[in-house]
Amino acid sequence: MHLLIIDSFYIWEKLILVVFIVTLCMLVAMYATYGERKVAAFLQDRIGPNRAGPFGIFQPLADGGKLFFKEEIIPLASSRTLFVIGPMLAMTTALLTSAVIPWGPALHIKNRNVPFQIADINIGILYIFGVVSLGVYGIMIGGWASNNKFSLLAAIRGASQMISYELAMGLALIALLMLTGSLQMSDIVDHQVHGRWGGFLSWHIVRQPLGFLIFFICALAECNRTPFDLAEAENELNFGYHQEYSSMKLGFYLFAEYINMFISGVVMSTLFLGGYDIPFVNEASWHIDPNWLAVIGFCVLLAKAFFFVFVFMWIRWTVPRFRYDQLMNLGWKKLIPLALLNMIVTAVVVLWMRK
Amino acid sequence: MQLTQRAKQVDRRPMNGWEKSYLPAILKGMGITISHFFKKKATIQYPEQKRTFSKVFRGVQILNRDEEGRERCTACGLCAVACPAEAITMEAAERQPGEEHLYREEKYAAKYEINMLRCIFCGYCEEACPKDAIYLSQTFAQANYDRKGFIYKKEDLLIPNPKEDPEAYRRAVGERPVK
Amino acid sequence: MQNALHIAWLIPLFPLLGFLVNGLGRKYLSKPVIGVIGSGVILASFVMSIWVFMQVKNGNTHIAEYFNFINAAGLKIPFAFQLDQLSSLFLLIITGVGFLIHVYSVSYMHEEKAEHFGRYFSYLNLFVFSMLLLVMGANYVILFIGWEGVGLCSYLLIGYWFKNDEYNKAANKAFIMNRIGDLAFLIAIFWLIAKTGTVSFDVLFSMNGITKLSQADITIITLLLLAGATGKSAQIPLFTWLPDAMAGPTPVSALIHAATMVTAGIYMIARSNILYSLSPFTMHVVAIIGLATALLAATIALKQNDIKKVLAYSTVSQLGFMFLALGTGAYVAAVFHVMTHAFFKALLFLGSGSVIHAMGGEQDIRNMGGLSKKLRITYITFLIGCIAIAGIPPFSGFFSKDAILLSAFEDNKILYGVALFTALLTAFYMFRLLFITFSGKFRGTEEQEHHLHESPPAMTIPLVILALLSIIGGWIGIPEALMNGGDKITEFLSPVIPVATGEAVSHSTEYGLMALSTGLVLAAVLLAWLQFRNYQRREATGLGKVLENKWYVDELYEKVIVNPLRWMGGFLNSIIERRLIDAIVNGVGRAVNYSSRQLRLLQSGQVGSYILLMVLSILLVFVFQFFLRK
Amino acid sequence: MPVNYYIFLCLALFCIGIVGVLTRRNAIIIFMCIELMLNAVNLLLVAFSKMHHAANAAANATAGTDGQLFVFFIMVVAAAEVSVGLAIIVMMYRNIHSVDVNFLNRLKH
Amino acid sequence: MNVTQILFWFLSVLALFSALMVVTSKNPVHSVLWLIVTFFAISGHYILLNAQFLAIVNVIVYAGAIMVLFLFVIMLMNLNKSTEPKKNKWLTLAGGVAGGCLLLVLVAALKNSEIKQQVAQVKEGDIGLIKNLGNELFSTYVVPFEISSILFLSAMVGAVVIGKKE
Repeated sequence: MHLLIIDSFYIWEKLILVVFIVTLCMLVAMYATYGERKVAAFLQDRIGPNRAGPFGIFQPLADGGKLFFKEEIIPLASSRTLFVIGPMLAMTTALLTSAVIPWGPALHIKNRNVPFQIADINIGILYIFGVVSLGVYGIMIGGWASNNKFSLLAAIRGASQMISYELAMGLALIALLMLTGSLQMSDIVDHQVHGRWGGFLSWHIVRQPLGFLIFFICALAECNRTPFDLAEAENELNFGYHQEYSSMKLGFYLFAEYINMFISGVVMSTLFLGGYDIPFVNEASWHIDPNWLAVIGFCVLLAKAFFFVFVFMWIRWTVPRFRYDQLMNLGWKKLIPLALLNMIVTAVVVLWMRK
Repeated sequence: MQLTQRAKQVDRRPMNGWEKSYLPAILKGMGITISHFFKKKATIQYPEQKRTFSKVFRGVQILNRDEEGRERCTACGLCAVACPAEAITMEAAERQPGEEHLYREEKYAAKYEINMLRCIFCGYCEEACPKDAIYLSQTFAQANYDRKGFIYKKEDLLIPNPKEDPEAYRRAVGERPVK
Repeated sequence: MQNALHIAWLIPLFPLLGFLVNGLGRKYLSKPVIGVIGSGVILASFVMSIWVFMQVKNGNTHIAEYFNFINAAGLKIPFAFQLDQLSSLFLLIITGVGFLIHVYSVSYMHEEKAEHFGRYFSYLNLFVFSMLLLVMGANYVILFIGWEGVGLCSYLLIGYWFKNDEYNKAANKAFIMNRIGDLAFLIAIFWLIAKTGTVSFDVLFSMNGITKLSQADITIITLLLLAGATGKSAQIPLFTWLPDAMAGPTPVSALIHAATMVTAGIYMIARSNILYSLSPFTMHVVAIIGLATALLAATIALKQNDIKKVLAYSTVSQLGFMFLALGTGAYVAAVFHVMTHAFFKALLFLGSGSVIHAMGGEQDIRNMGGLSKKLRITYITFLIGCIAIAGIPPFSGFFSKDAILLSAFEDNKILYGVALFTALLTAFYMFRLLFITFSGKFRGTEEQEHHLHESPPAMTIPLVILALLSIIGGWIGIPEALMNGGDKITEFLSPVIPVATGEAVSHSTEYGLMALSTGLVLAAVLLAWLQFRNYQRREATGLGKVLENKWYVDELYEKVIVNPLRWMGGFLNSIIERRLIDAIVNGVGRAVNYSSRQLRLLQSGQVGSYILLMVLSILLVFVFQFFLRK
Repeated sequence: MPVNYYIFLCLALFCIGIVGVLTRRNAIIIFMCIELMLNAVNLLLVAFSKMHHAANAAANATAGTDGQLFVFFIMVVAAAEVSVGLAIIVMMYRNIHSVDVNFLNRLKH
Repeated sequence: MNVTQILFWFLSVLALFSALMVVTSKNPVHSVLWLIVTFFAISGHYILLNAQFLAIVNVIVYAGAIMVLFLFVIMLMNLNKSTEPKKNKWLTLAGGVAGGCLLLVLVAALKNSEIKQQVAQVKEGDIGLIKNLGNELFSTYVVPFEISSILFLSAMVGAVVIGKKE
């Protein structure tokens, strides 16, 4: 792979892709807020927002508009620059992950094979890890810059939680990497596409159920979602690290959270649910235009991601929040040993199979 | 001894390994929540739809008038005495000649205030009133921006004059039979 | 099949065990037990020595190597014992006489506390051990170990009553004087090692060893060895320690300073006879020193009033005779005299001990007199000793001394004359001692007179045995002139000490010399009897005073050597030491102190400053490395 | 890129780290400056590794790999060092309520 | 100036500037953040050198873990400008001068070294790829790898023990 071989088409292709994906992420995040409210309402036998537009479909726009026009308050005692940088970082890191996701099968435009992926780097998973590990900074900086003890506590809670769960997450993934033998996201997806039952049996969720479970739990923790939302526990810490934030900066934080949710759904789909693979059917035998195939694959991936987003919300309204010591116990004393066990078992099986 | 029919015996057996992972419990909980996802929603689109109140619903107080539109209250203070939340205060005044069309008795309440933040809508005032001057209506105490707004003055409480504005009067009285 | 003599290591082992048991257990063992152990181990060694002697007499000599004592850079010094005629003879003397003296000591020292009693016997045992090591050693180094060991024991025993300051001084004197000789000995050993690479007698005295040494080497080595011997054997100029060494208990004087230790020098030279024979110059020196010592000591002994001092000077004198013998090439005569001297000098010392014991510690003969009636056995044995030492036939001293005189006569007539004169003096002063002590009237206090008693059997029996030996001890060396084949000792020692093949004097001359000496000695004895039969106290004058004060040798040493040394010491102490060395030392200390006080400021305890210094040092190194070093 | 650019860059970073260590009193900052120095070395190692690869790739396809692996090991050691070091700093803060290294002058006594 | 060179200079300047800011920032939190920027710049250099694995590991380990720990500790201790200890002015000056001199000496010493002709291969060569590094790491360097893992484990245990309250 050569990083810096650039021609104009390449630049345009990537630029469009970036714009598309970022927009997509934003859009999804917007509607994820709507979805969250709706799902919450439905799970609680309510209807949810339904006034703005049909079924409240314009609710996110209204919320956005409201956030934009709210007064922007920067506390006097805060660290001004960092106070501003915090939400920016949160947003950026949330969006950065999407760069290595293969959103669908490659497109064919003007006889060129255009991968439906911003950067197909060979250390894709590591990249995701790197970016995820940076996600802490948004929270920490924001919480610290607010100069508020609740914010600070929440930030520290959030940071330690994220660091802790990153370990189990990585260990769970190592088992998966043993199966694929590659860190490249497209390779991982390819690895799952071809298999029986239209690829379903080679999905990693089938082969690595425990790994998936651990990864899923860790993803919840990484996204600061209930039951791991200690960083923004309203009834304990007054809204957590973004307590002092208002207006669109708060919006950024909330957005970042939903983007994270979406992206982690996408990542999980990619890693464990075969990415853009449609289960139980063999897409290659359809003989249709690859571009259409890409679109279908993209939709399938989105569907899987939305499913995960839905599950996240579902869990949020089902499971109560952990206490902090329980959280740490779970992370360090349960998930990491489990992940190690999973890793060892996988290693043994892989070696045995290879023999 | 069971106090109710719905009491349930708590299962205190030690959990087995699978249960200790809490996954079954969580899955069960998620099953419960998702079942609610598909249940009929209880929401009422309030301004458009309204919930029908029961006959004994106790809402915001109103000060009643007689058929001629005169205030019934004579500022005897029994309601204030009866109020467990001590939400009612009043000041009495003597009816001056020429005010007979305003007040039914010689004494009337020059000032009558109910603190809606205190009121518990028990209805004791209504029971205590010898003159049928105070009633609990079927409306809500409306939201307000400051605490002062929740101290309802006589003007806020007094029912519209049936002579001058019979339509408003009827609305205020609602279904409730006026004694 | 190992040589039977290989187990000779048991001989020194017994005294060593005795030393360890007595030394370590002296606080726990009772006096009889200590005495039995102390004497028993020597007896065991003695029995072993007899057996060894028998073996050797049957022609079985052996060099027993046990282990490598020193093994460094090509130099190999085995820990080895040489068991031949010479050493077996000395073994007999040492263990035999030693055993008798031990037995004597048990009684003599019985008033000591058990703890000191044990200490005494452990020292004695250690001494015997060292002496055995000395004579058994198959090379100079082992010999030197024993040499030093006996020196140490001598020091310890002289200073046995360590609470007396005078005694400690005497002990120090003995020790220091011995050191001077030992230094020479040590240099000689180093010289030998440097030149030949070995110190083993068998190699050294073979053609291999001798040929590696030039004539000058041999002369120097032998002179150095002689210097060592003069120290140990109390010859001029290192003889003054021996009379002072009488500070120790009398049995110690008998054992160490008469019978055994002082003969170490004789033994060593006799052992090295091959080297000495190759250096005529040294031989002359030895002879002259010996004769001078003999004469000097004899003259001093004439006027001494301390019973032990007289005997001590007599010892020095007799040692001088032995040296004379060595110097004239009569090694056998020297060894023979060592043996006979051991008998009668031990006898005399023990006798004097008995006298002192009877007198309650009194040593001055002027306060004695007429003891012959009270101390019958002591008197008789002492008389025998005197006769023996005076050289009246057929007592042992006659034969050995005659052999010496003969060899002197063969060598040089002047030597003979002086030696004869000295022998006469010997007879004279010994009988003077005898008569003053035992005849006439008692001159001591009432209390002493009342207290006079014969010593217990444990003391008298050794006396009797030694007296017997003093009589018959000489019969193993009857000159050829008197009895054909009578000179057994020369024959016995011939494998070690080659028989001189020079022209012997005729038998008639020998008879003449014998008669001359015997006659003159008898005359001297008579003179002594006349003069001292009824001794009265009077002050010495003139030459007598000089003699009484030992020719002022001690004072001379004091003036010529000790005082300058002391002055130099004082000078060094006050000027060099104080002003120079102390200044340097203190200066260094003060400089370090000062600089450390300054440097201490650097140790602020603050990491930052440490790192700063580190960086600066790195900087310095880099600058040096990259720019200054071309 | 000529390798001496990298050398000078790394030297500059390293020296900045040293200056930081020397001029700051906050133990954490000092610690961070040490990390900076480590990273300067890491960068230099990678640059050299690539230099060796460029020079020796023909003879040995994996030439220079060890340079990058050393970086890897340095990172491991740095991580270990940080975990222990920060624990120590926290302890120190707990005890003396300061992270000023000048308070840590026990070495003096 | 091609893209690579522009990137090189940009990253170099960024690294140096942020490193300077690390040292000069009064607020420890700012120092940490600038250090993170430095690490990113260095990671950028790694990518430029086609050492992608190291680049991302640098981000994960340094920026993602180590610096979070630093930030964490600083926030825990609530250090800010006012609690930042002031150093002796002269000592500070001496430190700065010493560091500067060191740089000067080193640069002067290496200025004319023959290594100048050597080139660090940029953007090509695949030794920085995880596959090659992995092969080397788990064959030649497997023992150091295991030892370093043990070191790391013991460091973790040590940190926990130190951090534990009695």
